[in-house]
Amino acid sequence: MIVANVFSLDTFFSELIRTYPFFFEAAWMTIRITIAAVILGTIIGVFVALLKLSNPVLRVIADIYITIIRGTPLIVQIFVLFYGLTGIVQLSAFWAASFALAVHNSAYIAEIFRGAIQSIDKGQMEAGRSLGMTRGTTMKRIIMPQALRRAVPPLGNQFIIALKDSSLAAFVGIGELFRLSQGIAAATFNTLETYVIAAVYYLALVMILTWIVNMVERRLSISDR
Amino acid sequence: MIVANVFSLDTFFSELIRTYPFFFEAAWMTIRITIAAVILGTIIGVFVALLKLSNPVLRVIADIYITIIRGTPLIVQIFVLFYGLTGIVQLSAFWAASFALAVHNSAYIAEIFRGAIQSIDKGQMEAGRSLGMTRGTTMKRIIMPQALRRAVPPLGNQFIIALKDSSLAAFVGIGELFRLSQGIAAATFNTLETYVIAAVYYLALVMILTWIVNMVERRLSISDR
Amino acid sequence: ACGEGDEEETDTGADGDGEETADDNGEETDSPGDEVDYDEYTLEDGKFVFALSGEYRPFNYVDETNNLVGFDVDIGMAIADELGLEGEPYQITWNSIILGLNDNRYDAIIGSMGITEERQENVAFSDPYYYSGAQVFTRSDSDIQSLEDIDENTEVAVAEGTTYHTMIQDYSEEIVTYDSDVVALQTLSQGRHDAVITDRLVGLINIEDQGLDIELRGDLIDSEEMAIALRHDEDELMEGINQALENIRESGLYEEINQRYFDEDIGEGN
Amino acid sequence: MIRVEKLNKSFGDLHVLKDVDLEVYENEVVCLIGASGSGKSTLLRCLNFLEVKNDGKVIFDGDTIELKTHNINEIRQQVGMVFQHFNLFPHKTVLENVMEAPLMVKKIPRKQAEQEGKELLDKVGLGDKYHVYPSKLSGGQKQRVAIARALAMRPKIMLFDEPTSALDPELVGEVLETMKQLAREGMTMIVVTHEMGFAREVADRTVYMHDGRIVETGESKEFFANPKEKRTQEFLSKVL
Amino acid sequence: MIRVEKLNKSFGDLHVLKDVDLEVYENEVVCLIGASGSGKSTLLRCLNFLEVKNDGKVIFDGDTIELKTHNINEIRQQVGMVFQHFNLFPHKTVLENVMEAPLMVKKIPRKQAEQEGKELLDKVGLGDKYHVYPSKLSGGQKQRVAIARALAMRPKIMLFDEPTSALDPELVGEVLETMKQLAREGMTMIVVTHEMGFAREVADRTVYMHDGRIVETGESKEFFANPKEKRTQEFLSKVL
Ligand SMILES: Nc1ncnc2c1ncn2[C@@H]1O[C@H](COP(=O)(O)OP(=O)(O)OP(=O)(O)O)[C@@H](O)[C@H]1O
Ligand SMILES: Nc1ncnc2c1ncn2[C@@H]1O[C@H](COP(=O)(O)OP(=O)(O)OP(=O)(O)O)[C@@H](O)[C@H]1O
Ligand SMILES: [Mg+2]
Ligand SMILES: [Mg+2]
Repeated sequence: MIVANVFSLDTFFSELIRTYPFFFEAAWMTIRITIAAVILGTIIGVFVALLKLSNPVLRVIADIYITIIRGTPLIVQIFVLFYGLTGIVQLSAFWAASFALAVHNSAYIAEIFRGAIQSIDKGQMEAGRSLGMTRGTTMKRIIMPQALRRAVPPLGNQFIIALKDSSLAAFVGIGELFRLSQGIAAATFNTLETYVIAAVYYLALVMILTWIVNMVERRLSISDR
Repeated sequence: MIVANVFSLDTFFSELIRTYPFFFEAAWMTIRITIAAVILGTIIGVFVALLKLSNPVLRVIADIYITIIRGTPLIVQIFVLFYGLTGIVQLSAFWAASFALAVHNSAYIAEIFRGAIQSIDKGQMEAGRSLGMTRGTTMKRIIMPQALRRAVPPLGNQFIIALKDSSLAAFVGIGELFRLSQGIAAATFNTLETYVIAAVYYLALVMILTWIVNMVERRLSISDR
Repeated sequence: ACGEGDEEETDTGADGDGEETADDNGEETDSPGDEVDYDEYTLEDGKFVFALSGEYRPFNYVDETNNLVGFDVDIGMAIADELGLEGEPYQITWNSIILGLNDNRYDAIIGSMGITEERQENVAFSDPYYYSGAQVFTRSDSDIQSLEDIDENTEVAVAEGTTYHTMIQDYSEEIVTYDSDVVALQTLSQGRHDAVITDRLVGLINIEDQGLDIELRGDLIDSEEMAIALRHDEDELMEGINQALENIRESGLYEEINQRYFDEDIGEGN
Repeated sequence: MIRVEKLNKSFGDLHVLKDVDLEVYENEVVCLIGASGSGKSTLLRCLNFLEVKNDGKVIFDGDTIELKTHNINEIRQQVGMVFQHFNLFPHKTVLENVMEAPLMVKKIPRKQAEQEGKELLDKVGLGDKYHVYPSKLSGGQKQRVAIARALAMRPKIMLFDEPTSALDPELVGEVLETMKQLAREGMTMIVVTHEMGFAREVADRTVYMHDGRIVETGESKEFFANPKEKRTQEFLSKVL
Repeated sequence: MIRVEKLNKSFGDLHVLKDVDLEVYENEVVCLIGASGSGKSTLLRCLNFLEVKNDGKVIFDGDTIELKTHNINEIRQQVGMVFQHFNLFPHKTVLENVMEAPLMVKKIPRKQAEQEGKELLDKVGLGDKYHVYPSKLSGGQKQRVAIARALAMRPKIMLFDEPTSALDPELVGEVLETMKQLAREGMTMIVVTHEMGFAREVADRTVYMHDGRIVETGESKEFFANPKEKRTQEFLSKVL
């Protein structure tokens, strides 16, 4: 018998029902790794953005960092960090993968924040300084809160990208959605159907996240002045 | 001897020199698969963009296509298409992978073209129609040539993304840069150094492509009126 | 010895692993020559974590309920039992499996790893726990009858980083690599590639289980000794594992596991 | 030549043209004036089917034109249109702009299209700009290219929608001059304009629109000298 | 109170302030007038160290201020600044805008800052807007908040850079009124303005700048009645 790779709707639905406990668990892992990557990535990203806006030497360092990260594939970064980090610090697979994803996202997030900060009217800094506030205080109290709001839409978009990118954590052994579907595909030989099921889960997660991002944006614009 | 995962500059350079014939060959594969994906993806993308700008039914179809592609990870798409296509048509691994990458890019390229077409002043279509040209002729002769120019910068950016994404073709057996580095890392146990070498090659390719894109943009803006 | 025993008990008690481990320890202290607390030699308290690719059916794979199962898994669990530890399989891509071991991500590799000289530089091998060999597989309509028919233009698919991958490089220049032998077999059956080199048993079982349209061709290419890999200088653990292997062979457990998966006896080399 | 009867046009709830009746005879020049939003552009665009009327008739050479029964592209070839913002094709040279429609629509041989195009450009005074791109031209030059481009299809009637209002004041003259020349050659023209001088001097008739209706039509000299309607008087008193 | 001596400032090749000497005494109101680009804003910003002078001295209460030896943030607390475009903090309510600097810089207890903030807002006539966000205010209200915000630091001198030129004409009055009140209370003020009426009426002295130099300084009534310099006369003839 030849492995028929023509899609079977019957198999798709029966597998969808049979596998949902595993997929739910894996989806939870996908969510966790995405959240970890996004939070860590935002922290690093803000830091890199501030470097970019500070003195010329640090700016060059930040530029090199961003160029390297944006100039190499995520999967290579994951492997470099996953195996490279180990020589320095012992991380669990989850944290190693999250950290790799975070580093990747940080370069993009840094550019988002830099853009948002630079989009704030120069008059805001001048107003702060003219009141006797230091550069740091003005940054923290006046510029950043406004920049943050402005960064929400592109950040939301980046988070959606991060969610999809978390699928590559499969290759360093994280049991997230894609990893699970690989296993189930191999076990049941329902290759096509299983990967389509994985796609459905991703699509659902992306849509939920999109919805959340839109809601946050709307909230901000309502409470906005 | 224990595999030490702390980066060794010595190893890095000796491996860089030793492995360059393999990496050059793999880089050539990366380039080929990127070019194939980009050309195919542009063709599909233009087609989808035109669907989006045509009647409401086709528009909904195009929207669904774009939503699905943008809502699922590339690696899942590659696996679905790699295993799904086989049931329908027999493609070599190279073409199967290229096609999967092309489909992925097509959704993004479609949005680029749609944006570019819609950015062309409505007066252009009216001028064409008022001269007795059909909608199709005006599209082909007047709107598209202008839209194409406008699409060049975002398209260039998308091509750079496609180049990096081609690394995922490794997982369906294409011997491109990342696959090669995996093999060398496993064989020599110089994991970190090997993946860093791969990153260097990718960075070089991305920079060359960036340079080409910038040059094309400049050319266009010079010949532009 | 008594003092050690006491320590053991308090140790495991503190682990919160429960009485089972304590009981096991108790049993083992009964068995002759086994007074070592292997917990000291593993990374995680009370656990023996062993790595496999999970993509090497029937030796190790994920079943449809998302559990890691297979011959290697059963062997690994049996050995863990003998060591008085809780066995836990760990899935990782094959071509990263040795790195992961040396990165201290797990205690051992029990994943059908054949003993080779290159690998011995990076890991230490136990006594072999089964014997097998490589074989050529092709679609039933293929002209390739044996390894001799493979030339530089034959497209051969293998799993990345396997001994088959290394070996076939002397024959063909058109090598396609996957993360998994099983995927290589599947894609061969789908009409991609001209041949696959993989383990004879892996090929045969998958042809049968999946109804793949492919056949075994020619003779066994070589014979491989499959062994458990540890980091170098883990002599105590190595000793324990070899002892455990011997124990399960003697107790008949090995044979029982063998029969769960194979009709033939894979435990003895020729 | 061209006639509209009881023409009505709405955009959604907005009733823009209300029972408009207008007839333009061969060789006649008619100017359409009126406040912003009164529907002048819309009327012009309906004549060219760039807007689709809701109701009423558009009669061209005695033929009632309907989207269903007529090939609109053929009608449009006989109706030249000149836009306020020129709408030149920026990726084509001046000559290519003029040749485009004859080549693509009339399928005229390239040689002939090129010769005719050059003649037209010479006529509008741009004989030295054949191979220049539109971005290099002044507004007045652009509009003259647009006129040449429309003429290249040998239309029976030319529609102008505020052809000079996007121009710097010093450039208005050259475009009006080109239009006067056209009028002298006997071209049938409908011109929406705010240039009252041009209307008075060149137009045979002037039509005043207000709020989607034609309020007053008259022989131009008479129209400006003695507007009959109160609203026309008010409008003229503001703009003159 | 504040004095500048031989102040020079360039942006790259552009020499914007040329040997400017100016002294402003306690309780004095000085208006700075002059054409666009004459350097009025730059002079004001140098007084507040928002621009760093190239050369010359800024003397504050007898103290020559240098970036190296003085804490600029402390100086700035004594110099209030009101900008043309208000520069309110859009993410903070009106009251929060006013409280921000006292809380963050002077570390005043929140209760006290709030009370003082409310008093200041009452004073500029915005007692009913404490918890409103700036985007909900008119331009005049915004500028009065900006004045209250600057006053909250209890500055010794207030600098105004065209405080009314971004306002709709009907809103100018309320801001000028607030400023007049400040002047009456004895606040030392330097005001860049195009409101000649305000200068004549409220300012003790008026200073005319042209091309980076102070051309004429005089007691305001006298200055407007009998400008001495030719360039001042020309300027005044244009703007009055
Ligand atoms: N495509 C459209 N969709 C909706 N409303 C439109 C459209 N085109 C025009 N209108 C409206 O129709 C009315 C008449 O517009 P039209 O452009 O015909 O006026 P006009 O007399 O040409 O004015 P102007 O002198 O400003 O060009 C206006 O209220 C306008 O807003
Ligand atoms: N940051 C800057 N960089 C470069 N040039 C500047 C800068 N700020 C001001 N200038 C230039 O300095 C000159 C004086 O500017 P300034 O703003 O002081 O004039 P002004 O008298 O306030 O004019 P206005 O009435 O238009 O506000 C102008 O030519 C201006 O272009
Ligand atoms: Mg109009
Ligand atoms: Mg100024």
